[in-house]
Order: sequence, then C-alpha cells, then structure tokens
Amino acid sequence: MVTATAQPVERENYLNKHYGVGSWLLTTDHKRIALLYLASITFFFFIGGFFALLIRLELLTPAGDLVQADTYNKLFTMHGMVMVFFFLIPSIPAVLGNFLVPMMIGAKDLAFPRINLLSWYLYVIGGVMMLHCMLTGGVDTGWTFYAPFSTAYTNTKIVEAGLAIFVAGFSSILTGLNFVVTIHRMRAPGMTWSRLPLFIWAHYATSIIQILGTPVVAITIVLVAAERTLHLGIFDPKLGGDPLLFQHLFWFYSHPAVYIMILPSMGVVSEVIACFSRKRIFGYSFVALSSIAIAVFGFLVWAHHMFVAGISVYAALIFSLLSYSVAVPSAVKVFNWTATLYKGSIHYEAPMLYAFGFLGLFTIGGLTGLFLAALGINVHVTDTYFVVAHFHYIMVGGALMGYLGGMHFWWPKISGKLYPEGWARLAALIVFIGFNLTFFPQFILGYLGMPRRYYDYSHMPEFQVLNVLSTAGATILGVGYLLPMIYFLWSMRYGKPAPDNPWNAAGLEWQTASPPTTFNFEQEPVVTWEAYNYEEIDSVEKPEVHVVG
Amino acid sequence: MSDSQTASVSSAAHNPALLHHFATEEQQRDSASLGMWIFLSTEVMFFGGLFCAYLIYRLKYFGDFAAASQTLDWKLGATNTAVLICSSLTVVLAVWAAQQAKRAVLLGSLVLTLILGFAFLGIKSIEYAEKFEKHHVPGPTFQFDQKVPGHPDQQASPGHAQIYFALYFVMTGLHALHMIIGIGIFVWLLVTAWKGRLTPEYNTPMEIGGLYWHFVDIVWIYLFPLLYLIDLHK
Amino acid sequence: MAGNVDALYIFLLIVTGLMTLLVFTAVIYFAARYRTQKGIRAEQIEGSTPLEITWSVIPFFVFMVIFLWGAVVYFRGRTPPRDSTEVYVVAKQWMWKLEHAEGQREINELHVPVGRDVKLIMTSQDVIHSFFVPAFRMKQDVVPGRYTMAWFRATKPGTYHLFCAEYCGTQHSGMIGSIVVMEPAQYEAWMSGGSTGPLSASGEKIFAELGCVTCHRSDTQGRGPNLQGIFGKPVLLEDGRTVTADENYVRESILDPGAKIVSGFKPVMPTFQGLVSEEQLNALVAYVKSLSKPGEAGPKTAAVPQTAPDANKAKGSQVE
Amino acid sequence: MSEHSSSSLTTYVVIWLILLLGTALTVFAARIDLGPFNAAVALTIASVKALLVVLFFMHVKGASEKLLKLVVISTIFFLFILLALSMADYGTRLWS
Repeated sequence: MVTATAQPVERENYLNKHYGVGSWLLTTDHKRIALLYLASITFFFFIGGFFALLIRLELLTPAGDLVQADTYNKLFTMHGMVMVFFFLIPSIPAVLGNFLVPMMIGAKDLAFPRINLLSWYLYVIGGVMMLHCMLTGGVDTGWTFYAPFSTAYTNTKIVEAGLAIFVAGFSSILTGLNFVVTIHRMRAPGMTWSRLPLFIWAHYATSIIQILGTPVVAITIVLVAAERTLHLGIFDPKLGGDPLLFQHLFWFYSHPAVYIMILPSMGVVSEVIACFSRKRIFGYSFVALSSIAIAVFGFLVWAHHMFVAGISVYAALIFSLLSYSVAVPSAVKVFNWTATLYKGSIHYEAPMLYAFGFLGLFTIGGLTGLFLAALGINVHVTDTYFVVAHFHYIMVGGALMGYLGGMHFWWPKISGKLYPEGWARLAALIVFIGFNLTFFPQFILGYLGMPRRYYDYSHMPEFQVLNVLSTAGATILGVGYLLPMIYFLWSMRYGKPAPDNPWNAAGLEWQTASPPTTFNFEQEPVVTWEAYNYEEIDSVEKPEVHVVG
Repeated sequence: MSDSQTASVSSAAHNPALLHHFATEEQQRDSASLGMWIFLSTEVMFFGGLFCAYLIYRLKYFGDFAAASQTLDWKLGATNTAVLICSSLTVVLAVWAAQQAKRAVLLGSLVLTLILGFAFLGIKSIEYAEKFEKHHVPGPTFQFDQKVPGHPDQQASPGHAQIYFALYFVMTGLHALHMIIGIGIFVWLLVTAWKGRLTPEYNTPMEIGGLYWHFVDIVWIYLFPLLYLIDLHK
Repeated sequence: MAGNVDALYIFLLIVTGLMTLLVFTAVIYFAARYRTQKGIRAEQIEGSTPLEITWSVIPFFVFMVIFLWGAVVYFRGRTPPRDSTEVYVVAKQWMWKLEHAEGQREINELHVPVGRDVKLIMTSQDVIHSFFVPAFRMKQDVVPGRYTMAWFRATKPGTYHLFCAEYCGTQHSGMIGSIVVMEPAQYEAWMSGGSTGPLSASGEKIFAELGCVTCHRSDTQGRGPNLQGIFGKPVLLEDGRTVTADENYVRESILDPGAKIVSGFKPVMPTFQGLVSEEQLNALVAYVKSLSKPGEAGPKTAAVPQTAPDANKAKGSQVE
Repeated sequence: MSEHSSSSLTTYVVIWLILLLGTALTVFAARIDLGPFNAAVALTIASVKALLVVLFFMHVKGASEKLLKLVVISTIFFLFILLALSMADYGTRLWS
C-alpha cells in the first residue's frame, strides 16, 4: 500500500487499453460499462431536471400561465418516470456498483460480463423508447399509472411508456442478478462475508429488491397495457375489476424501489464516513444486517401508500404497524454513522461533506416518514406536498447526496484524475442549501393542504410565498448539480493525475492502479485483514493525505 | 467475447469454455447455476403478480369463475400436464446423460423433450382455437352465456367471466411464451450436444437449461388445477 | 377531528424534533471536536451490542406509541357517528356533485351546519378522485364502482377549501370547491329552499319506475326480499355467509344481483348496471335506507311539490 | 454431482410416476365434492408435485450448499408476502 505518485508515462489501464467506438459499445469490462451507464444516466438526469425546472417555474405564480394544464401534467409525469426509472434506480448500482463491486471483493469482473452489457443495452432501448414517447406526445398519468385513469381515460401514450419501463426493468433485474451471483461466487480468497465492505452489503440488499420486486411491476405494466388495448376489465370497475388491485401490485414494487435508491447510497456513506473519520464503522455487523433488514421489511409496508384509497381499516392497521419495522433499521444506521464520528480523526474533503449532507437530509426524510406511517396524520398529508417533500428528502436528499459523494470519492479511481477540491466543497454546500430551500417549504405547504400535482392554485393565493421559496431553492439546486458535471468534465482533461490511493483509504479498490487495469488487479488479491482497517493503515508512517486540487 | 484475450489463469489453458474472469471451472459452473436459480426467482414473482390477481378475483367471483372454467376441456389440460411431466423426465435424463457421457441417451432425450414441448403447444393451440370459435376471447367480440355450476337458475356474469378469460389468456399465454423460449434453448442444446460440446466435464448449459424447463413445468402444475378444475364436481 | 390530528402532529413534531436535534448535535459536535489534528489518531471502536439494542428498542417503543395514537385517530375518522346528516357525493372529471339526503343538490359547494356530524357517501363516475378538506384534516379517495365513506364535524362557521387530492386528469387542479359552514339558523333557512323533496322520495319514485316494487314487496309474497327494515342489519346469504346490509351492499345488489343471493330467494333479478346513473343509485340507496328509519315506515311522498330549484342555493339540479 | 448413477435413474422414474399419479389424483379429487376443501386439496397436491420437481429433478436435495435452498425458500417467502398481505386487505374488506 504505497501511495504511488503519478508516473510520467501513462500506464496501461482500462481506459487506454483499447480505442474506438466499438471497443466501448462491445465491451464486457464492468468498468467501461459503468462509464456507459454514467453517460446515459447523466443525460436522463438533466432531462428530468429540466422538467423539474419547468414545473417549479410554473408554480412560481398561482395561475397556470407558463404552460398548458396538459403540458404541466405531462411534465411532472415525465419528471417522475425519467428520474425514477432512468436515473435514480440505475444511478448508484449501475455506475458505482458496476465499477466497484468486482473490485471491492477482488474479482476480475462481474460473474456475467455479457449479461452486464445486455443490461446496459436494455436500459438504452428502454430509454430511447421513453424519449420517443416523450417526443411524440408523452404521458399524463403521473409516474404511478393509476387505473382506471391510465387504462380507460387518458389518451396519451401509456402503452409505449409502459413498455419502456418494462424493458428498463429487465435491465435492473439483470444488474441485481449479476451482483448477487458475483458477491456469492467471485470473492477473492480471504474475503469472507464479515470482511465485505458495507457498500457490498448495501448492494446485495438492493439486488434482492431488484430481483424480487421488479418482475411484479413488470407484469402489472403488461396488465395495464392489455387492459388498455383489449378492455379486459381487470382494473376497470365498470367491468367488475378493482382499481385498487393495480395500486397493490404497483406499490409492491414501487415502495421497495425507494430502497433500491437509498440502500446503495447508504453503502457509499458508510465507505466515506469510515475513510474520512479514519475509523472502522461503529457496529459493522449491525450496519450490514440493517441493510438486509431494510430490504426484507421494505416488502411488508407497501399499502401505506393507500391508507385513504379505500382499503380495509384492518389492512391499514397492519401496514401502518409494519411500516415502523422499516424505520428501526434505518434509525440504527444513522446512529451507527454518528457513533463512528466519535473519537475519529475527521477530514472535511468534499465526499465527507456530501456524507454529512446525506446524514442531515436522510434524518429529516426518515423522520417525516414517521408522520406518514402514522395513520391519523397520513390521512391529512397524503397526496399533498408533504409527501412530495418527504420522498424528495429520501430520494434526492438521500440517494443523490450519496451518489454525488460517491462520485467524488471514487472519481480519482474512475478517471485517474483529481477533481478540484475547492469547487467540490462549494458545490456540496450549494446543493445542501438549495435542496433545503427547495423542499423544506413543501412540508409546510403540504400540512397547510396544498395537494400535489396541482397546476394552478389561483384560488389559494396563500400558498404562493412558500412556492416562491421553493422555486428559488430549485434554481440554486440546479446550479449545485451543474457544477460537479462541469468540473468532472474539466478534470478529465486538466485535472492532476490521481495517485492510486489519494484518500489513503481501506478497501481493495484502492490497492490497484488509478485508473485500474482491465482485469482490475495485477495478481489475484488475498485478503488477510478486516474491513476498514484504518488503524493498520494509519500506523504506517506516511505524509498527511491532502490532495486538494 | 474477450475471453480469447488472456489466458492468465493457468487452469484456463485446457478448457476453452472457461471464461477469463473465473478462476476455476467449478466457480464458473456454480455461478451459472446460481444465476439461473435467481432468474427463476424473478420468474416466480413475475407469475406471482398474476397469481395474486387471479386469487383475488377467484375468491370474489367464484361462481362466475367456475362457470367460465367449466367451458375449458379438463381432459386436454390433464393431457398437457402429463405431457409436461414426461418432458421433465426426459430433461432430467438428458442432464444425467450429459454427465455420464451417454451420447445416444442425451440426443434421444433432447429430441423427445422437443417433441413433447411441441405436443404441449399443439394441444394448447387447439384449446385457443376453440376459445376463438366460442367468442371466449376477451375484447369486443366476447360473449358468454353459461349458468353458474350448482345454480341452474343463475346466469353467470359475462363481465366476470371475461376477467377469468383475461387472466386465463395472460397466464397460459405467458406460460406458452416460456415454452417457446424453452424450445429455442433446447434446439440450441441439441445442436451443441450433436457437436459433442456437452461433456461430463462441461455440461453447464444442459444443467441450467434443464432448470429453466423444470420451472416452466412447475408453473403449469399450478395453472392446471387453478384454471381447469374449479368446482368440477358440480 | 382537526384537533386530534393536530395534537398527534405536534407530538410527532416534538419527538422527531428531539431526535433531529440529538443526531444533528452529535454529528456537529463530533465533527468539530474530533476534526483531524496532527499527531492524534482515531480511536478504533468495534461497536457495542448494548448500545445497538438500546437505540433499536427505545425508538421502537416510541414508534409504537405513534402507531397506536395514529391508529386511534384514524379509526375515529373512519367511523361515522350513527345519527349523522348524510350527503351523497358523486365525483366526475372535473367536478363534485353533492346531494343532501333532504334533496338539495349542489355543485362544487357543500353547505353544512356547524356542530353537526356530516357523513359523506361517495362514489365516482369515472376515475379515482379524492375528497380533501384540509381544514377538517379529512381525506378519502372516491373510487368508481363502489362507495367510500367519510365524515366530519365543522366547529366554526366559514368557508373552507375542498380539493381533489388524487390526480384525475387535465383539470385536476380545477376540481376544487368549498365547504360552507353555517350557523344552524342560517342553515335551516338555506335548507328550506331548493329542494325537490328528500332524496329517498326520488328514490321511491325510481323504485317504482324501474318496477322494483313488483318483486320487492312490503309483504312476504314477493319474489325478492322485503326491504323493510333490512338496512344496517345482518343478512343471511344463500351460501351461508352473513353480511351487513350497508350502502355498498345495496349498491352491489342493484348492479350485480347475482353476487350475494339472500337465503331463500332465487337469483332471478336482472342487473341494473348501465341502466341507472350514479345519482339514481344514490336515491335508491337513500330510499332503501329510509325503509329502516324508526318512525319513518315510508318516506313522506312528495311532501314538497316539484318546484324549480332556487338557482342561488343549488346550482346544479339536473340529473344527467 | 458426478456420482449420478443408475440409482438416480431409478429415482427419476419413481418421481415421474408419482407426478403422473398426482395429476390423476388432482383430477379425481376435483370430481368429488369436498365442500370448501376442493381448492385446498388441489393446491396441496400441486405443491407436493412442485416440491418433488424442485428437490429431485432440479437437484436441490443433493446440492452440497445450503444457498440453493435459501434461494428457493426466500422466493416462496416473498411470493407468500405478496399474496398474504394483499389478502389482508381483500379478506377484511367488505366487498362493494
């Protein structure tokens, strides 16, 4: 574990070993596929972000004056679909997970490299279908597709959007399958389960959800498409069907899907906090098992999205009770991360700032989940901006902070270049401030009663002040998201070459070159140490780690 | 794809089927098998959503479901069940033969499996054709005029019967699609076996192809009583 | 009701506020106190099982308190008091049609007296909507094909927002209205105009027009069950089950008569699916219900002569 | 799994016969009136058949690791969750 200084002649690595478009489009190297994903999800992130910006601009004034009502409805629908299915769900797993899972366990690649490439192609096919759908009219049902509006009333392109999500869903399933097999079968000698980085545990848990949840929403989409084209009556009350069945099947996946987004982010945060506190994570096994617990309990709570939908009160009781079961492991994680800081040696590099941001936003997002799980309060705040704020705190505050933190943390490994640290810290700050300004007012809006998916609130001008704050925050947030993209791109060309282990971090991925060679390691690693062995690492005398660009 | 690029691992030298990123053949085989099992978990949940919908409507509209179910020919359904069970036997024989290097048994079992697979689809298509003739296909032409079994004076609701047939077609259609994919896999296996590429040392494709086939069989084992045998005694 | 919800809300604000404060203080304090310093290494701590159990179990019990409290509030909100005033709600893209049991019809506006329990019997003509009155902390999805119920008691006169809270298409945000809460005297004055007679009376008329009376006779000779006094009572079905004759049961019996056959009767009733509008169904339900009201053996037929509804009070009066 | 011999062949044939017998039994049971138990009997027989296929034809019984059993059991568990918790609503709802 020597901090290699950058060498004058570029070493052979996964980026420069082959050249040409074909070497990328036909690659089976998990690292290159990760970069393919990075490019594609960034593209979709900015599309989704653009929709979000338009939504916020429309809500600046109470009247519906920027776009037509139909356009607005399509905007929030596309925003949701693009962000959920084409950005958040693949974000950390398909980019950072793809890049790091094999490396962290000392494998040369994922177990099924060709299936991995197939996943990316499925994602792209789904994405192109989604783009085509959006460009030729779009969908206006909200990302939730509720029947019978989606099956019998709207005249927008439900079938096409559904098919796009169906295809992208299989991409997600295959990624999860690949991870589980890889983690079971490809670990290097000595890499026991208790030595796995928590990032791996988190991805294992995520994969369980992808494998078992996604097919249910896939078949639900098939039923919606069939119902829409053939009028089967499965979800149509006029023909004897029950529209609530759609909601049950939809949320069976779509609630756990939130954990597909947040669990990998938690994995990232565990790595970052350990590294920048120079400590082993407090209560390693509890943090590891809480990931699995979240994945399993996550399947037991779906109908808390339906407390006012007309389900039986007894079912509501059961689901409310079970919803709290998922709160316990989430709380355990937060407490353990906090405890890890205790008596640490804390550095404030950008990834750590993102991790702090994650802790703050996830705590707020998680605790407001307690409000929503409480039946009496859920009735009032469900389908209002309170819910919108809550899930953005989890899915954007939590998942996206983790994603950005992870991108900064592993960027030197991925690109072989250092990003400008000052800018990165600034961006972290801007994102944190912008995020809170955007979404905190929405909690208040929601409790005051502003329903979500409202295009025009001219009869309720009292809501305007908070909406203006929110839109102002969104502008700041937009800047915060643009900055990293700019300086990451900049650093690819002008950044200082990264040493192999710029953070002096534990973990196998830091023991190979930056960027790594095609098969990750010069020779198969043998693991003889526990995870997060920062005590050993720091007891070796070496210059202070400071790589501020 | 890139397996030809390196031969860094020593044991890779003698087996071209060993992909570069695996250390041993055993690791590769275990990975493939686990991968197939996990894929089957996905498949279970895929059908699971349908079973869930079926269960709910069957309990809600039991009489109408029974009436609709009894327009099906349970003899054809039972025959198809037997056909699939026989094909499962030939599949497991093929796996065994590949491991024991019994080429004739292997090829014979694969051919038999394919014949049984086609027989299943043939019988299924006869049933489907009958649905079209009787206007039992959900959609604008759907017609249903049956009494509820055990209630000679009660007309079954056509709307609810249509839900039954919708689920019938989605479930058996999806199952048939899996059969078609399975037949594709087995044709490929037959070619591979014919070329002598399935050996006692390397027969992973045969093994995981077999797992898939058995799974499709299991789905039918549930579909048969659920769809064909509702209140048959009435 | 608003008070109950707010009390729980404030309790939750305090609890979660304390938790947030705890976590934030700890994070900020540790981050500042243990910032990296030359010559001082991090102290490795493996973890602590007692601590893990503590911070799993204590939150768990706090969560259970929240759960139970929330459940109590929810149950209260789902259980309409027995003698509530009844209002039938039909939602459609994109308006609310409301009809008082006394016969007044309104669109996007509901007049109620202060201090009286109001029960809403709601259904939708098309997609799912949601009846949301933020001031009453009350929300219930309105689902096509069935009734969902909600109730509230307004405590202060005034005009309150009514929103559709379940996304329902283009003009979702235009599907709003108001609840006008009036002093009892004013309310009585308002009620005195604009009625075409009680809803149950129109129900009785429809009952006769559709020929229901020929089978559902008020003696035991009918081919269908006698409907006198059945509402709210358990009904023994032919397959041995017992169900309560509530609004949804009556509704289903009209639209899908074969679903629940009353013990001792033959399934001979034809379906009225597609033959009656949601408003007519509501009237029929109100009529069947009126047959069970004590001292109201039958509705006082046409107590109020058929007059044109007062345009100011009830804007929409036509049944489509 | 290389030690598969003629003894496993016998097993296969026996299982095959049981499966065929099970099918016949299902049809037979469906044709007699068992009251509310018809569906239960049919599903029990189907589950036994499925279990036999999984254990013997798909070789879960002879598998050296517990992992495959874990995969099978957890899949059944999650399927059960889907069905059971949906029924928690439908079973306690008064049908419209």
